[in-house]
Formats: sequence, C-alpha cells, structure tokens
Amino acid sequence: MWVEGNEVLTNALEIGGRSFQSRLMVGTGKYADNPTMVQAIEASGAQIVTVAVRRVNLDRSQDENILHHLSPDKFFLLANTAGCYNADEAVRYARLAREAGFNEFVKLEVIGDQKTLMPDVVGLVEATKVLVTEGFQVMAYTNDDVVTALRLEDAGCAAVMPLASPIGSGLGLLNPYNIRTIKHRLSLPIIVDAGVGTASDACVTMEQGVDGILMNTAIAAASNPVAMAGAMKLAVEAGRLAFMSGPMPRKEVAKPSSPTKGMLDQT
Amino acid sequence: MWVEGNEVLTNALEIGGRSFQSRLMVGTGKYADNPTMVQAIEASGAQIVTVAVRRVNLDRSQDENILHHLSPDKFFLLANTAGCYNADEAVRYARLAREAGFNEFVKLEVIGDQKTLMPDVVGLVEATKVLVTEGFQVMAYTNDDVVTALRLEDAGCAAVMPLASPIGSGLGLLNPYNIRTIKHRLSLPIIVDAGVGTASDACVTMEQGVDGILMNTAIAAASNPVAMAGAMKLAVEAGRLAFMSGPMPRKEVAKPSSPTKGMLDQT
Amino acid sequence: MWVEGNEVLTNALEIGGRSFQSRLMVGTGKYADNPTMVQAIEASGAQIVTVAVRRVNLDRSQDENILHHLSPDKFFLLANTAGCYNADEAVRYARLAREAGFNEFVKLEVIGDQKTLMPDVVGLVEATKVLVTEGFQVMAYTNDDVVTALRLEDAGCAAVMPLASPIGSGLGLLNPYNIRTIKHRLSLPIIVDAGVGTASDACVTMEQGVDGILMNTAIAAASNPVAMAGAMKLAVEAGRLAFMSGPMPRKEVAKPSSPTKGMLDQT
Amino acid sequence: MWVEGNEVLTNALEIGGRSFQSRLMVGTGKYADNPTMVQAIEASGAQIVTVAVRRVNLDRSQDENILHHLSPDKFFLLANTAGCYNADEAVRYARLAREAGFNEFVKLEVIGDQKTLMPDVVGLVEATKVLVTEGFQVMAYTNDDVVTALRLEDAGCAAVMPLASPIGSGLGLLNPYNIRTIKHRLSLPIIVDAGVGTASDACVTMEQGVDGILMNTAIAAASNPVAMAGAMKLAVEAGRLAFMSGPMPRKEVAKPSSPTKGMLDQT
Amino acid sequence: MESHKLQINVTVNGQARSSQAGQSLDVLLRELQLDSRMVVVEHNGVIVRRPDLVETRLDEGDNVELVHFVGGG
Amino acid sequence: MESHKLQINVTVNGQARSSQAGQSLDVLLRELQLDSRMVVVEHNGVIVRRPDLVETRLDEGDNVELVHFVGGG
Amino acid sequence: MESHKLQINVTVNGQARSSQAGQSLDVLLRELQLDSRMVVVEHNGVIVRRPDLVETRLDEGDNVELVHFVGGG
Amino acid sequence: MESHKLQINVTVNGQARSSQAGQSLDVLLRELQLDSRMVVVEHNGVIVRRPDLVETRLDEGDNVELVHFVGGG
Repeated sequence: MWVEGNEVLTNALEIGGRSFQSRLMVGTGKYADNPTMVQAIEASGAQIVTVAVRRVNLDRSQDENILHHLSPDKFFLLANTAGCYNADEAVRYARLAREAGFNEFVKLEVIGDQKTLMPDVVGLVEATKVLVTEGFQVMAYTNDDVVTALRLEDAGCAAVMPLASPIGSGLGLLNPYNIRTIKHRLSLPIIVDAGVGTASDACVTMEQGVDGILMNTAIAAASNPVAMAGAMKLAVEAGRLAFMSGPMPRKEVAKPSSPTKGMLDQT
Repeated sequence: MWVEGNEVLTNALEIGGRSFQSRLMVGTGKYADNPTMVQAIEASGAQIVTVAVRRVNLDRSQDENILHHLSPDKFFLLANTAGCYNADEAVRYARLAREAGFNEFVKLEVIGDQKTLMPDVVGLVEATKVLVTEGFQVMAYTNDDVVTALRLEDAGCAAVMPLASPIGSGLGLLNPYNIRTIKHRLSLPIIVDAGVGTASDACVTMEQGVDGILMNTAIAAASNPVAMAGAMKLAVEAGRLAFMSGPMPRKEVAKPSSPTKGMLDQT
Repeated sequence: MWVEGNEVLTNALEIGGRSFQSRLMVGTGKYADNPTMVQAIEASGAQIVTVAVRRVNLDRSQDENILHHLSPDKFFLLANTAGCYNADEAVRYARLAREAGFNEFVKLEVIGDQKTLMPDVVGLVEATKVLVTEGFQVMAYTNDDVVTALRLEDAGCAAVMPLASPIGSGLGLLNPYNIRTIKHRLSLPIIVDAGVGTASDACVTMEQGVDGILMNTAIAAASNPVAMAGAMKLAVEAGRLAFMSGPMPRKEVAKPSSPTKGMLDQT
Repeated sequence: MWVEGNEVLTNALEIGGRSFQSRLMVGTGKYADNPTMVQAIEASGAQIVTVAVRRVNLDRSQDENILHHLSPDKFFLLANTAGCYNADEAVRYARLAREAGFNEFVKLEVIGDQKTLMPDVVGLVEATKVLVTEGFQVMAYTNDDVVTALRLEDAGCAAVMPLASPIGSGLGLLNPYNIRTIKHRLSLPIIVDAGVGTASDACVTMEQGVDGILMNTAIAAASNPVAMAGAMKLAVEAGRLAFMSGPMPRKEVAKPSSPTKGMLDQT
Repeated sequence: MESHKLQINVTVNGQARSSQAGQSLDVLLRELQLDSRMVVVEHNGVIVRRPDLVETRLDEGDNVELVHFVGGG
Repeated sequence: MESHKLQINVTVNGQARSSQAGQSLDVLLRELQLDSRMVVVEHNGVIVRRPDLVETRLDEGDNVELVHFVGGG
Repeated sequence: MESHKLQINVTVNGQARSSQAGQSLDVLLRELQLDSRMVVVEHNGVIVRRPDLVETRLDEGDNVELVHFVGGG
Repeated sequence: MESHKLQINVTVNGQARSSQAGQSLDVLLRELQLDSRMVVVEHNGVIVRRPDLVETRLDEGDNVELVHFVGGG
C-alpha cells in the first residue's frame, strides 16, 4: 500500500494462510448492470470479492452467473451465506459454495432478524464450529459485541467481521469504541463488514486499527459507482496509513504553526 | 485527480486566476528537521506551500530560509501573515511577502486572541479591502461564520479559508454544518484551514463539498510525518471523489446486498 | 411525573406486574460511605434500588449489610447477579437472592469478559429460561444487540436492560440507533443499564423512548453524589417528558421566532 | 434551584445588576394560540420572557399586544431587536422598547444574513457601544466566535448570547467546544440563545458551564408545547446541577459497580 | 372653530391618513382606540414620551410609528 | 428401447419436472443447457461432486438443486 | 453432656471451622452473631429456608455459605 | 576617505548596530553575508525594492528590518 520506505507500513493482509494486498473487499450485489459492477470492482482495487450462492434460474440462467463477469483467476471469490437464518442452512450453503472449487473460504452469515439483518450470534458460533471442523476458513459476519467476537476466535475463525451499522443502511461507524475494543482483544484479523456509507466512514473505520473493510451498497448505490469505488480505495488506504503513522494528539488548545519569534518591531 | 472517464471529477482548483492540481495545501512549520519537511511535502503532493515572513536571524541565518529547502520553481509559495494581531500589521507583512517576488497571493491572518488563535474578523475584512486594492490575491483565514465569509467575498477575496477547529488543535471538523453553509452561500473557492488532525478529518471535510484543505500540524506532529502526508493526500482525494460521486442516502433501515430470491428449499 | 393535564404523560412504569413511579433506578455500590449513599438515593427519587449478593464477612459483618441502611419497606430491592460468569452461577445467586424474601425480581447478569464486563448472551438466555420456569421476574442486563433482545423477550424476561456503554465507563450512549431499534422491536419494558456518565447522557437516552435507566457509578463517583443524584432525577424526567412531547423536527434551515411583518419603515 | 444543602449549587443568575432564579428564558413567538403560550411559559418556570417590537396593527390591534397575555409584574419582559439588519435600525428598536417603560434591558440582534439569521458581528459591536452609552443593559445575540464575544465584553455588554445553532433550526449544540471556550474566557454571564431542539440539547448545553439558555421554537413547535416547556425546565436544571456536581471522568475501561470480593466458592 | 381646521396628510404605521392640522398625538391614539400605556410613539423619527403626547401636534407630511410588544423569540 | 423408459416426476430448483427413470444428472444438466463447471448440484440433500454426476441417476420423487454464484455482498 | 459431643470440621464462607456434630444451622448463626432474618444460608449447595434452620444439622465436611445483600450496581 | 566617515547608530532587526553614515543597504547586506535575492528589506518602515538597495543609504537612527521566508503554516 505504502511503497516508500517504512516496511511496517506496507505489510499485506494475512487471512487463513493467504496473503492479500488490498484491504478493501467488495460485494457484487445491487449494481444497475454488470459492466458497471466490473468497472467499479476494478476501480476499487479489491482482490477479495464476495458472491452469493443461489439457484440457477432455469429460464434465463446465463447472465446471472457471476463467473461470466469476474474471472476467478483475477479475483478471490468469497462466497457468503447471505439469506440463511440458522446454522444448518448456513452450513449447507457453505458446503455448496466450496464445491464450486475456488477456495475453502466462506463469509459466514447467520441472520437473526429479517428487519435489521443483524446476526444470530448463537447460530453463528455453532455454524462456525461445524465448518472449522470441515476445514473451512470461516470469516464470520457478526455484530460489534466483543464477547461474541472472542467466542468466534475460540471457535477457530480465520477472521471476525463485525458490522459498522446494519447491512445496506449506510449509517457509517456507529460505535467506534466497540470496534476498537474487538481489535484490541482479538488476535485474528478484523474486517469491518456492512454499514459504511461514504469515504470518510471507510477512512475513520480503518483508523480504529482494523485490518480491512468489506462493503457493497456504498459503492453500488452511489450516483457514480465507479468513481465511488475509486474513492473507497483511496479512503481505505488513507485510513490505514494514518493509523500506522501515529496521528497527532487532539487537544483543546491552539498552537501556532508559524514561529512566534522573529516578528518585526511595531512601527 | 480522477483520471478515468468523467470529466467533471477531474477539474482543477482555480484560485485567483491560477489553476492547481492538488487540493491539499501544506504548511512548512513545526517539523523536527528540514529533510523530514521536504520529504513530507513531497509525499503530500501539495503544490501550494505556506511560509511565514520573519526577520532574518542575524546570528545563524542560513538554515531558516525556506528557499534553501523548497524550490519556488517546484512549489507555489503562499506567504502568510501569521502572528499579526491587527489589520495594519498584516498588511505590512503581506507587502513584505510580495516583495520577495514569487507571487501576489497572501494567506491573510489577523489573529484576534492569543489563546485560541481565532481571527479578528473586523480587522480581517479591513485588511482584505486594503490588500485587494493593491492587487493582492487574498486568501483569508477566518472562522466558520457565514456572514463574515460573505463579507470577505464582497471585499474581493480570492478564496475564503474557514477553520475546522483551532490552529494546531487537531480537533477535526467541529461544525460541518457551518462549513457546508459557507460553501453553499459563497461562489468563491472555500479552503478549510486549520484543525484537521487525522486522515478521516480531511476526508469528511472534503465531503462537505469544499474546494481544498490547508494543514500543517497534523502532518508535522504525526509520529511519522512522511507517511501521514501520504495519508492526507489520499484522504483529500478520497473525500473529494466521494463528494463528486454522490454517496448513497443514509437510512435507518437494513437492506440485503445479496438477492432474496433463489434461496433453496428447506431440507 | 408530569402532573398537569395529559394523562398519557403521567403513566407509571410497569414491570413484571408491578407498577413504579420513578423511571430512574440506582445501584448502591462504590459510595465513599453509607450516609452519602442513602442521601444520594433519596435525592434520586428512585424506588428500585439494586443490591449484590455476597458472603457475610464473618469478621466485621454488621456494616456491609445493605438492610442496615435502606429499608425494604421504602425501596424495592432488586438483587443482581453481578460477578457471575456462567448461567449456573447466576442461577445460584438469583435463588439465594430470592430466599432473602423481598421479591421475585432479579437483575440477571452473566458476564462474558472480565475486561469489558460485557454480557455472555448465550449464558444469559440460558439462565433466563431456567429462572423464568422457577417463577422469577428476570430483568436481563444485555448488550445493545436487537437479536439477543428478541431472544430474551421470547425467553420470558420481565424487562430487557441493554447497556449504553460498558459498566462504570461513563462513556454515555454510544449507539442510540441500536437502543432505539430494541425499543421499536420489543414489547417489553426497556431499561438502559450501565454507561451513563452525566445528566445529558440520561436525558438523551430517555429521548430514545426507553422506559427507564439504571445507573450507579455516574452518581457514586461524581464529586458531589447527592447533587448528581438530583440532577439525574431531573434529567430522566426531562428526557421522558420531551420524548412524550414530540420534539420539533430538526432542519438545516433558520426560521425567525419573531414576526417578519410589522417592521417600521426605514428612516 | 437545588434547595438541599450546598449553597454553591443554589446561586441565582445575575445579569446587569438584577438577580433571576430561573436559568431558562423563553420567547413568546410562533405559538398556535395565546392560551397555549401562557401555559407553556408558566410550565417553563421562566422569569425572563422575550418579546418583539412591532407596529401596532391598526385594523385588529387588541390581541397581538403581548401585555394582554403576560403581566409585566409577573414576568421580566426582555425586548429583542429581531428583524434588524444594521446597527442603526437595532438601536432604534431598542430605544422604542425601552420607552415602553419596563426595564433597560435589550436582547440585541443585528442580523447579517436573511437565510441563516446569523448575526452581523460588526454591526452588533457597534450597536452595543451606542446602547451601552445610553445606559442600556445589552444582552447580545451572537455567533459562537470567542473573539467577537471578547469584543462584546469589552464593549460593555451585560451578557453575551452565543447561538447553539441557527434560530429555529433545532439542530442543537453544534460546537460545544466553542461555547465552552467562550465561557472560560469571559467573565460575563453566557446565555446560549437559539438552536436548542429538545431537552437533551438544553441539558448538554448547560453542562458546558454556561449560565442559562434562551429558547422559543423548541417549545412552541413541539407537538405538546406545554409539556415540552416542563421538560425544558427540568433539563436546564439537570444540566446546571450536573455541571456543579462534578461528573465522573469518562474512560474507555469497564469497572464493576458490585464488589469483586465475597463471591461464593464454585460448587 | 373645530370644523374649520385644516385637513392634513400624515402617515401612520406606513398608511396614509388624513388628519386635522395641529391634532395632538394623544387624540390620534384615542381615535385609533389605542391605550397610550400600551403603545410607544415615534413622531418623525423621534420618540415621544407619554407625558409629551398631549403637547405634540401633527403637521402636514408627518410620519408616525405606533409600536408595541408582540410575541417574539 | 429408449422410448420405453419409465417417466418419473422430479423436482429441480423447486419446479416439478418429468424425467426418465435412471437419467443421469450429467444428462439433466445438458438438457438444461448448463455447464457443469459453473454449477454445483445437490441431489436429495447431498452434494454430488462433478466426477460423480455421470453416475448419479434420478429416481421418482428426487429433489435436485442446481446452484451457482450470483452477485451478492 | 455438651462437652462430649464429637468435634467436626466444616467450611463456612470458605473458612475452615470446627463445630460439634449435629449442631443446627440456627445455632451456628447465633454463634456467629448473625440475625437469621438478614442472612440466607446455603448448606452443601442447597438453600435452607429459615424455618428449616433449626432442623438442619452440621456433619463432618459440610460446606455452609452465609450470604446477604451488600451495595452493588 | 573611507576611514573618516562618520559613525552612526542604526537598528537592524531590533539590534543596535553601528555603521557608517551613508553606507548603502546593499553594503549592509553584504556585511551581514546575506544574499539580497533571499531577503526583503524595510527601511524606516518603507520597503526598498532590490534595484534600489544600492541607492538607499543609512542615516543616524535608521531602522532596518531584514525579513525572509521561514517555515510556517
């Protein structure tokens, strides 16, 4: 990310034994059309791209298949279990996804409530345990509760993915304290997933010290998705770099930037 | 800034009849040493660089002179009137600065209070009028009051520079509403000057629609000023691009990113 | 609370079949001395007062016993299970508390992490189910996750008690959105427990529409606990009343309070 | 306000040599009808009540005159110069108001911009100087700029009245830092005027240490103005008392409220 | 005699009004059914204190402003 | 003879469909013009790996789910 | 005679204590100068209701927990 | 002769300094080892443009300010 000089600033993101250069991961849903999706994803610089597992539409199957638009050689396809409301269902979708043959990773979602799309943390931990036993690299979409995050770490997740705010809401980082706490207490990579609305949300989220961000709607639902994808790429890099750079302390005192010495005598 | 496609996203910043590519302007004060300053400024990508007017130190004059470190061919040197507490004094410094021969621009500061370094808006408008008559391009450091900003526009400023928070405080953008209001009501370029503390502050400031940001301490007082300068460059670009991209609306409702159709039958 | 006129503004708080006039509940821990505690609790106007269950200190037992200071005829003693780290332990403490003979209510805490004192929501739901079967009125201290809150409602709680921020932190209401969401989605009384630091925190929390607040440290650790208790009483009432009064809409537009007509002719 | 014990908590508000018990001042504009206005003002507990100076409507003059509804024996009528756009006009209105014979106080407004109703600080200082010379007690409505506030103090104001946010916007306290700074730097009473939207806004404003609040729209435009007036009364008292009580320090660390000693042995 | 008094044009609160030359402000208020204790009078830009209302008389082209306190914030 | 094969009822992605008894999943995919490299097949709740598609045959009442990757977040 | 009663070892609130075999919990509380209305007693993990304190007797190795309400939040 | 020139007292950047009457600002800068392209000169409150430095001469009690650009924000 930061190529000049300091090695510590340039380190890659390691998840489940794999190494990624970009800390921005993007979804592939909700775009007006596929060319816009492809351009936006390219502008985002993302390597990890999420996809959903759904039935083939037997009537007009061709165009839906994401593989017609995104090459698995170029992008790391991270299947999700979106839409699953219990552990068994999520495990079933995860197994189907792995069978597609790209990788052993899954973005595990066990939704607990249809209105808020907040996770069911009990089902989430349960599904994680099953999938870890089967050799999956589980990246678990969760709320911002540190205790659940610790349980997910114990259960063998590859990464924990707390939300910034509800999926698709664009409300931004509602509770920076909780995200910071999760980052401090866990050893796993923390990828904030869901809720980012604009570039400054992404930037301030990265400044909490987390390892990456996954977003979809903020790009797909912008007036200009391709340009917003570029903005998000810059914002994630800016936030990461600022975090690594050690920002100045904030204080309720003004201090001149120009020298106070060397002023002329009053005429 | 944004080179692919959409022309409206790539427009330059026009101030006082000159055109600038970078929307980040940086100060040259408070660095631990000159090589760090030079590296940081280069990393920031800034074209406009502020300098102060001070007496030559007759004992060890060589090293202080900024021209020994920054070439006026490479950077646009914007002299400030920092440290001036009334209109006459500020006008005197501005005239001395112009005599250095680089350009007719001045970052006009008329400080009204030593503790907060907040501007004296009465003296500021007065000094602006004098300098405009003498042909200066005045960029006026001011508070976030829209009425004062309108008066400065009437007085013939080239740009209005409201603060985000007090100079050197790093408190970030305390009142986005006021900054947004100033941008909406004035036709002049609005450059937010002072108070930015970290990258997300810069990003969210640009997202208010302003034309640029000037900062010094946030870079100079970071643990790693050169890396922070790079972060600020990215953050300003990210914020500008996000603003131009039309962010999604924020709403207190969750919406799935993956299709709700095509789910499998329950087993 | 609000005695003039409108009946809807004066309704009592109903929990577990009992009716309470005050929406402020207070803890009894961390006071410098018992007389201060008693005075503060009286100034708070609270009816529900929490107590902990602990071993009698066999060496100097007299003064610790809260019953020597607070009459159970005057206050409704709500025993907590603070310090319990699993469901079984919490159930044991709840049973001991009930045996004291005052009431069938328990403030159920199942802590999941010693550093943050955040609840273990799995153990919490489990303990709730056991205690509800045994006829307890369970008031469950939980995080601000709506799915867990819904599970607690399903499990038969008498009230759900989401936190504003960590116990004893005084960070205030970190995520108003989550608290509002819990209130909207549940039918149970919602009592915000933990994290309030000062009066405005209490006021803004009540304005989310919740039914009450429980606090301890904000009063006990103020410089003047008795006066702060009075402030909290007022703040809770103010917040409740403002919520019931239907606040004006916020809008980014100024509107004069004085008539624009009837101005004099310019002289 | 706080009648038990501590004398320092009960001090009255002194402005221009007069002493007031209530720290909440209210306007009389924008009510649906006069009986609601009267009830709301009574519920607010305010002593100082603002009124505007306008032409008698020669066709139906009776009902407009505020003196038909509010007795000057019961309330302290504070005339404003709302609607005045320069110093001369404001001075004219102030003189007319004083001639009504109630008191020598004026809430001085010199508006600088019709859209935001933000003050013209140059005209404000100028009008203040004239009125002070003529023996007025000037309470100056101003923005949240500390330098202007200092100039107003120098000019002889009786109180400085910075805004929380634009008149009638209900946006609440946009910049607590600026208000705190004004309070710290001036010796005069600071009354925050304009922008409060709901009770918690009033409470948090008082917690900055200011001496009082003046509001109008937040009460008049609430769904239930009388109840909201009661809420504001409580909120102002709560905020003042909390400020005087010395709130606990906020810290990002949890601390138990119940003893960690005295736990039972595990069974 | 009263009936012979000269008619003059004055402006009261921005409205044209005909009056009699030499009419006092006191009488004007009474004609307008205004209670002088409730109103402040400005006559040609100068405030007229209540005791002086009887003495102050209208002339051709005079401008009178009658103000009072109304609801405001 | 082919023409004598028994007709059976199966469910594919929730839709009733008639097929021939003993037809392989591989043939089913071809009939549906689906590329087996792009699709994952679940047969009566059990995933069928690609090499086994030829061997796995349909029976009366079988439930087949054909899934693939679509856009999602 | 009292003096001949068998000495036993019990644990009360985590502290070792010697007592007499067959001593009732009621007596134990009195020895400890505790008011039974203020204390809840758990005997070998089972809560002993107040009326039963007189009947419940200590045996070798018994574990007794005596709890009450203290300040807490 | 040079050596007979009158000694005068001037103030340069706030410091007292003795100089020779009639010395040019140009020479003053050289004495101070300052590059005139890097410095702006104010002489008794009036800016002296570079071409005029040679012509402008010091007198008793003159005040000279020599300024340049330093780091500032």
